[in-house]
Amino acid sequence: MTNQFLLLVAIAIPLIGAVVTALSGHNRNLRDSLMVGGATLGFIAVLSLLPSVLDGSVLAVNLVTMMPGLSIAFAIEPLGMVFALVASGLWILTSVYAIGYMRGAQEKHQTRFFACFSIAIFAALGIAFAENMLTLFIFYEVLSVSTYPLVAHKGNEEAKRGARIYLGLLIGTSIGLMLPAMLVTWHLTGTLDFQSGGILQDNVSRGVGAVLLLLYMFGIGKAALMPFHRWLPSAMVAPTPVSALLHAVAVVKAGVFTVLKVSIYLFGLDYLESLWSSDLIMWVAAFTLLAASIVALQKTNLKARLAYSTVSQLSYITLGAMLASELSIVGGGLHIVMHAFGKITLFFCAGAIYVAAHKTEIHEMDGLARKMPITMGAFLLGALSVIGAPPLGGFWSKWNLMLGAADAQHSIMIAVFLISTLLNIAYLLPPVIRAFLLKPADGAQSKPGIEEAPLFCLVPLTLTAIGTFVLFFVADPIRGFIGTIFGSVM
Amino acid sequence: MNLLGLYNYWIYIFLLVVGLYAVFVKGNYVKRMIGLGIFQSAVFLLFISMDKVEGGTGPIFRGVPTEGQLFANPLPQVLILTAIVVGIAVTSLGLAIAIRIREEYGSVEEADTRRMDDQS
Amino acid sequence: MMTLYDQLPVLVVVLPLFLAPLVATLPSRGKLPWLVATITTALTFAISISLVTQVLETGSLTYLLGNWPIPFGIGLYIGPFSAMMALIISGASLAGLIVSASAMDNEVPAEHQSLLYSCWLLAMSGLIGIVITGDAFNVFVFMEISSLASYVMVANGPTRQGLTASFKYLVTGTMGATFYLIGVGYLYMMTGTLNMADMAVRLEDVSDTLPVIVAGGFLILGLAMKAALFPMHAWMPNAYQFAPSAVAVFFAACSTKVALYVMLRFQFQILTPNLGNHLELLNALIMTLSVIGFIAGSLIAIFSDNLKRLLGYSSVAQLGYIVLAISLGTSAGISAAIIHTFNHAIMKAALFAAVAAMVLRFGSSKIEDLAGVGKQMPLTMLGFALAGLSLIGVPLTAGFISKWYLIQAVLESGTLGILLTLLILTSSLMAVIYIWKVIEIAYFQPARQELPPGRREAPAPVLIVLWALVLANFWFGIDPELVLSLARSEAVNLMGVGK
Amino acid sequence: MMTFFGFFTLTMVAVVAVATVVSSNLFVASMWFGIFSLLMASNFFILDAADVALTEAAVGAGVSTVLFMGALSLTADKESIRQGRRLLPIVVVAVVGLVLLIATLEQPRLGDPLAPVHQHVAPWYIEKTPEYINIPNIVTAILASFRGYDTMGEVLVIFTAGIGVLSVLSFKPKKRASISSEELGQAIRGLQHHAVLRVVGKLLIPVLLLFGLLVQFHGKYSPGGGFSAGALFAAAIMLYGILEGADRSAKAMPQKVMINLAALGCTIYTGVGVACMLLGHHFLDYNALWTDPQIAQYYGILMVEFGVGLTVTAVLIMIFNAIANRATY
Repeated sequence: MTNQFLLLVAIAIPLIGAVVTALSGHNRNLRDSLMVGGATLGFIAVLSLLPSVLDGSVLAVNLVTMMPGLSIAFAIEPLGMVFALVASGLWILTSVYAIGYMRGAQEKHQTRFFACFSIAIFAALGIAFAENMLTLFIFYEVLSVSTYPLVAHKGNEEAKRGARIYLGLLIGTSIGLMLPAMLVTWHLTGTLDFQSGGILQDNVSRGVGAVLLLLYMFGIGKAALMPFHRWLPSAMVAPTPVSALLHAVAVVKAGVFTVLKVSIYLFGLDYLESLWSSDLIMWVAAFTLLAASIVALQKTNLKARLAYSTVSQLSYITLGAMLASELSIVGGGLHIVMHAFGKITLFFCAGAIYVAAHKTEIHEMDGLARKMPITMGAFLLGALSVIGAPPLGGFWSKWNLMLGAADAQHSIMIAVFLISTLLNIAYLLPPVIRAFLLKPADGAQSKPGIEEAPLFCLVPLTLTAIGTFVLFFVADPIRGFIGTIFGSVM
Repeated sequence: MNLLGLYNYWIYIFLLVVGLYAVFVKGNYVKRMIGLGIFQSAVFLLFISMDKVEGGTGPIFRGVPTEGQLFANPLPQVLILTAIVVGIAVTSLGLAIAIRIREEYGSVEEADTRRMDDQS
Repeated sequence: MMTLYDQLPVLVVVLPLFLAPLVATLPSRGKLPWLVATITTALTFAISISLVTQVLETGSLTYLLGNWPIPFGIGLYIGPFSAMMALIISGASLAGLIVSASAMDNEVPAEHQSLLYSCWLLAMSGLIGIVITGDAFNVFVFMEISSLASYVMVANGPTRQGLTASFKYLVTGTMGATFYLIGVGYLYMMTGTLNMADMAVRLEDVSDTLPVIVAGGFLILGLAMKAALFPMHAWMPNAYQFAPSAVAVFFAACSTKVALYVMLRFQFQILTPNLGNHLELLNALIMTLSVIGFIAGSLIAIFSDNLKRLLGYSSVAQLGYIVLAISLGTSAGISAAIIHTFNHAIMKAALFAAVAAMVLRFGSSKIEDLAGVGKQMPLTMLGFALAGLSLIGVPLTAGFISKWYLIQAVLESGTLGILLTLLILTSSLMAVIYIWKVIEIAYFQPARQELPPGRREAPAPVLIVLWALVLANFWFGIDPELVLSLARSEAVNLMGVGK
Repeated sequence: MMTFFGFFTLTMVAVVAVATVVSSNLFVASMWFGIFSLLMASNFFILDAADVALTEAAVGAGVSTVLFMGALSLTADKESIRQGRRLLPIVVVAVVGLVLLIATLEQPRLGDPLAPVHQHVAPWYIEKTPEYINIPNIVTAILASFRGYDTMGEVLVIFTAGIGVLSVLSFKPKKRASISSEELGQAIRGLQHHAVLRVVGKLLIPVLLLFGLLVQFHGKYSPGGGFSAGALFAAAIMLYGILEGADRSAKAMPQKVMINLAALGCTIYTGVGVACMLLGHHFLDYNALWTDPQIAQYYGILMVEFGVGLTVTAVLIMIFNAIANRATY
């Protein structure tokens, strides 16, 4: 079968998976095994596309053309490939984990949950392979809507309120800011295709371009640039696998991925650099980055703290994009991968803690490592990776971002990165320290012995933790692969 | 004569204004229909005033038409014949509805019916 | 010797007009009146399809009634937009009739149905008559046929509010028609003709005189009343809410748009060339009204607790878009207006068909009564949701094409364009909110009342109509060529410049 | 002299209109409204519009007054004093009036032979009618032939109104319309207890009918035609109903029959048009009906006018019966 067809199949598999899940809802074992099978199949499909990209051949499919310059089309380029691999790969682990979690916590509406889950992945792949802004936009919205039921899963008022904020902010920013930007873009250039070197610089004045940049960057609510970050914490009402999906795999990564795509393929680095607003956004990102970290420090609820940590980590990538140097872009691309693994590990652990020990607050975790050594160990790895300590994957992305900052003569941003690293340490390590070094506060009910989360949960988080470690060594090829965007293999 | 030649139009405007006023202000459904009637009659006057020709007769041939014989313009008359029938049609339908409203609500005052609708 | 093919332009209105009185005389019991009405409408629909193809192939059609030369006799004129409107009207009527097959019996007593269906045919032929005629006064006559028939149908609604709604409709409608007549009167006074094309020519001698300006004002005002343009909209949500559900399907799709069609004809064919610098004034006025219209409409829709009412106000908003496009006075504006006229017809018809089904099952269109409908009537609610997406303007739906062209047309007018674009998107966001409000209640809330297992999903005919319309929404969202070409050629007709 | 009389009646019209609107007793108001229509009619006559005058007199002064009376006997004869907001309407209305007033200044004066209306289309009618149709009454010629399509629409409007009133009023009322007993008896018994009135009235009926017939079939030579004739017939029947009691008139001509007659009238009109089509001509092109165009036009007009008369009569009677008999439920 041709690669074009394969590409469509790869995107379609999760959708089919959703339908199958919905149909096989009556028998949950069948359903769950089918889902994991589908996830694996999807990953294989995406993986099988890799070779054709590696040998540099362009792979594009045009589904429908509504108007000249407006079409639903897919194409593979390195960045998208990386994102797709991360998404579909982690999908497997997340679904395995989700099964364990949902059963462990006896959640209701599991079928709806898993179906929407698959749709979300479908949307993520659509974003990854989108050949033009319109296609990306469509899947972006699909992603927003399909994750609403996941966030609102608990169904109580709090969940609903959180979900409304979530959806409201995402849809609002995308329709209120991103869509107008697209309309103007099309009005001025007659196309929305992603072209290397960008489409704007020739026929859009710098003034208009600067405004467009603002519209795009704040319009991509999923990148959680302040002041549009509120949706992320309020989405914390969701079950943990969802948080894992939202904060590590699908949603937020889709956001920053879009940021990168827009910066590279709509604006083009040179044009981007020449806009006054790119500096502005850079500072906003820097601010978000630090402010979010400081907020995270005050949060005592583990998931909330992780949420704000995510907000800050996303700004790394936005900042990298705005630095508009090849190195920083590559660093951003890498950070998508590294942060994905690190953060998903952390959330898996948080979930495991909740399922096994029903603990959500950090101060409750004293001595927890005695009960759940594996989980806490994985947590440590994940934390270190997010902090960016070698020998873990997180190191490389930060390293490249700093190089990029130097390369773009924004040395002050290096300082920003360093400060935030310190802050990362300050808010990510305490839980681990408490868990390992302090002794349980409530000696009474703590009987000795291991009380880990069910295997379904334990295995994925172990794997991702190991992943963070492995990535440290395989970072270079990925880096090179992303580098091919700019023709030069660094 | 010059301005007096506009007297018909002024009266038509006056009738129009009176009719509209009744339709807007009156709360009684039947009274509104009357206002509507006046309003429409005003328009009849507008059209018919157009058809008059100084020294002309009604648009009916009596005997053989002589040269230069002046006739009133027949077209507006045709239009207004039509419009009159529209008028009676609307009036009768409106009255019928008003009667039913009285039966269902026990009143033909808009204030009352609106209050009852808001309650339900 | 004329063939049937040559007679089609007049048959499209004469056929239903000829059969309507017969329907009134049929025995009320049984489905006979419905059957005759439906078959007639189906034929009319077929004729309008062939008219569309004719227009696309050979350009505009004309037909002399009584074979008298225009402007002395009455001539029919069928341009691209007219043909499309005829298609919309007959199609909407057909959809409504199919829905009414199962939805009418529990809303209108059997002994009235023959009269009702007779009125239905009269309304349809009246509306078609308006869009295919080339004579200004003839428009008034057919306007009255359709309006009277509509008042009757609304008055026959299931609740007593139908009567008050109908009366309100009657007063506003009559005032609108009379204002229109006054406008025509002044144009006639200054030109001595009633044929629109002829008027356009002869107005050049007297262009920009006071009576002509007044005429323009009154025409627009009267038609705005008929079209429920804000703030003359009050009658419309009531009429839609309290009319029989099936009738609402028919009206929502086409009735007010016909007035907009006439407005567009006059605006561009007659007024634009002959108002001189007063045109900007007029356009500015219309534009302001339309903008207030779609913002206010969407806003009220968000807060209305009844689904039919919500959709009614959303129609106020959507018509605002069309009027905005008209007020731009550019050929891009014309295209946008025409495109949205068509697309809004199919989306609203779909939505009201879904609502008709829900009312049929739940006996209420209050939104909170419809909680959990998503589980009990999955197909219906899914159709509603998809049509709702089209209403919002999500890509791949017809609504997206409309919005896209509208905004592109708006953007042509510089800085003002940016502002308008933002306003349009704001109101789209409001649309997201009010559609979402319904979806959330329908899917994520426990059912208020459990339907008996046998009567859960909507009856087959309704579902067929609903889904046909929903698919149409996607079809014309993915391949809008037909609509676009009609719109373009109409724009060429009216402005002389293609886009 | 004539113009002076015109001014006088016009002024009267204005005064009466005000009286109609201000009088809060609705019976009085509808009486005023009848007078208003009558004055209007005489105005039309002065303005050389005999056909319109006739129709306005029969429809406006006659039929609609009766209908208003009937409606009032079923609703309420007084309007409540409390009324809606006045300020906004007054402003709107004033603006409308002002605009129109200014516009008059650039309008052609009354009777100005050079006004555009008298230039373009009208002369053609006056010139061509003898040639094409050859009937003296140009109005009828235009009404029934040149613009016959409008008139067809007109017939259907009145038909719609008829079935509309029927469908609205043939609902069994939930509760008895609350009107006083003697009003009720009035509606049923009519004026049977007024012997004199009955005799005089009875004498009027045949006169009306005859006049109606004249207007119907002589309408091509003198003012008249289907509309006014139908109105006259209907007026006669209404008179009968008022004198003898609505129930009798309803018995005499049951609604079902009336519907069929009304429908028949429409069908005759449209049927003529369709016939022309079947004969391979344009819709409503009467020349199809006969070899000699003038004769063809003559008969075509005769037929459609008959259709008009039939429908108008039937519908008006239908409406009258529907409203009058409402009380007897």
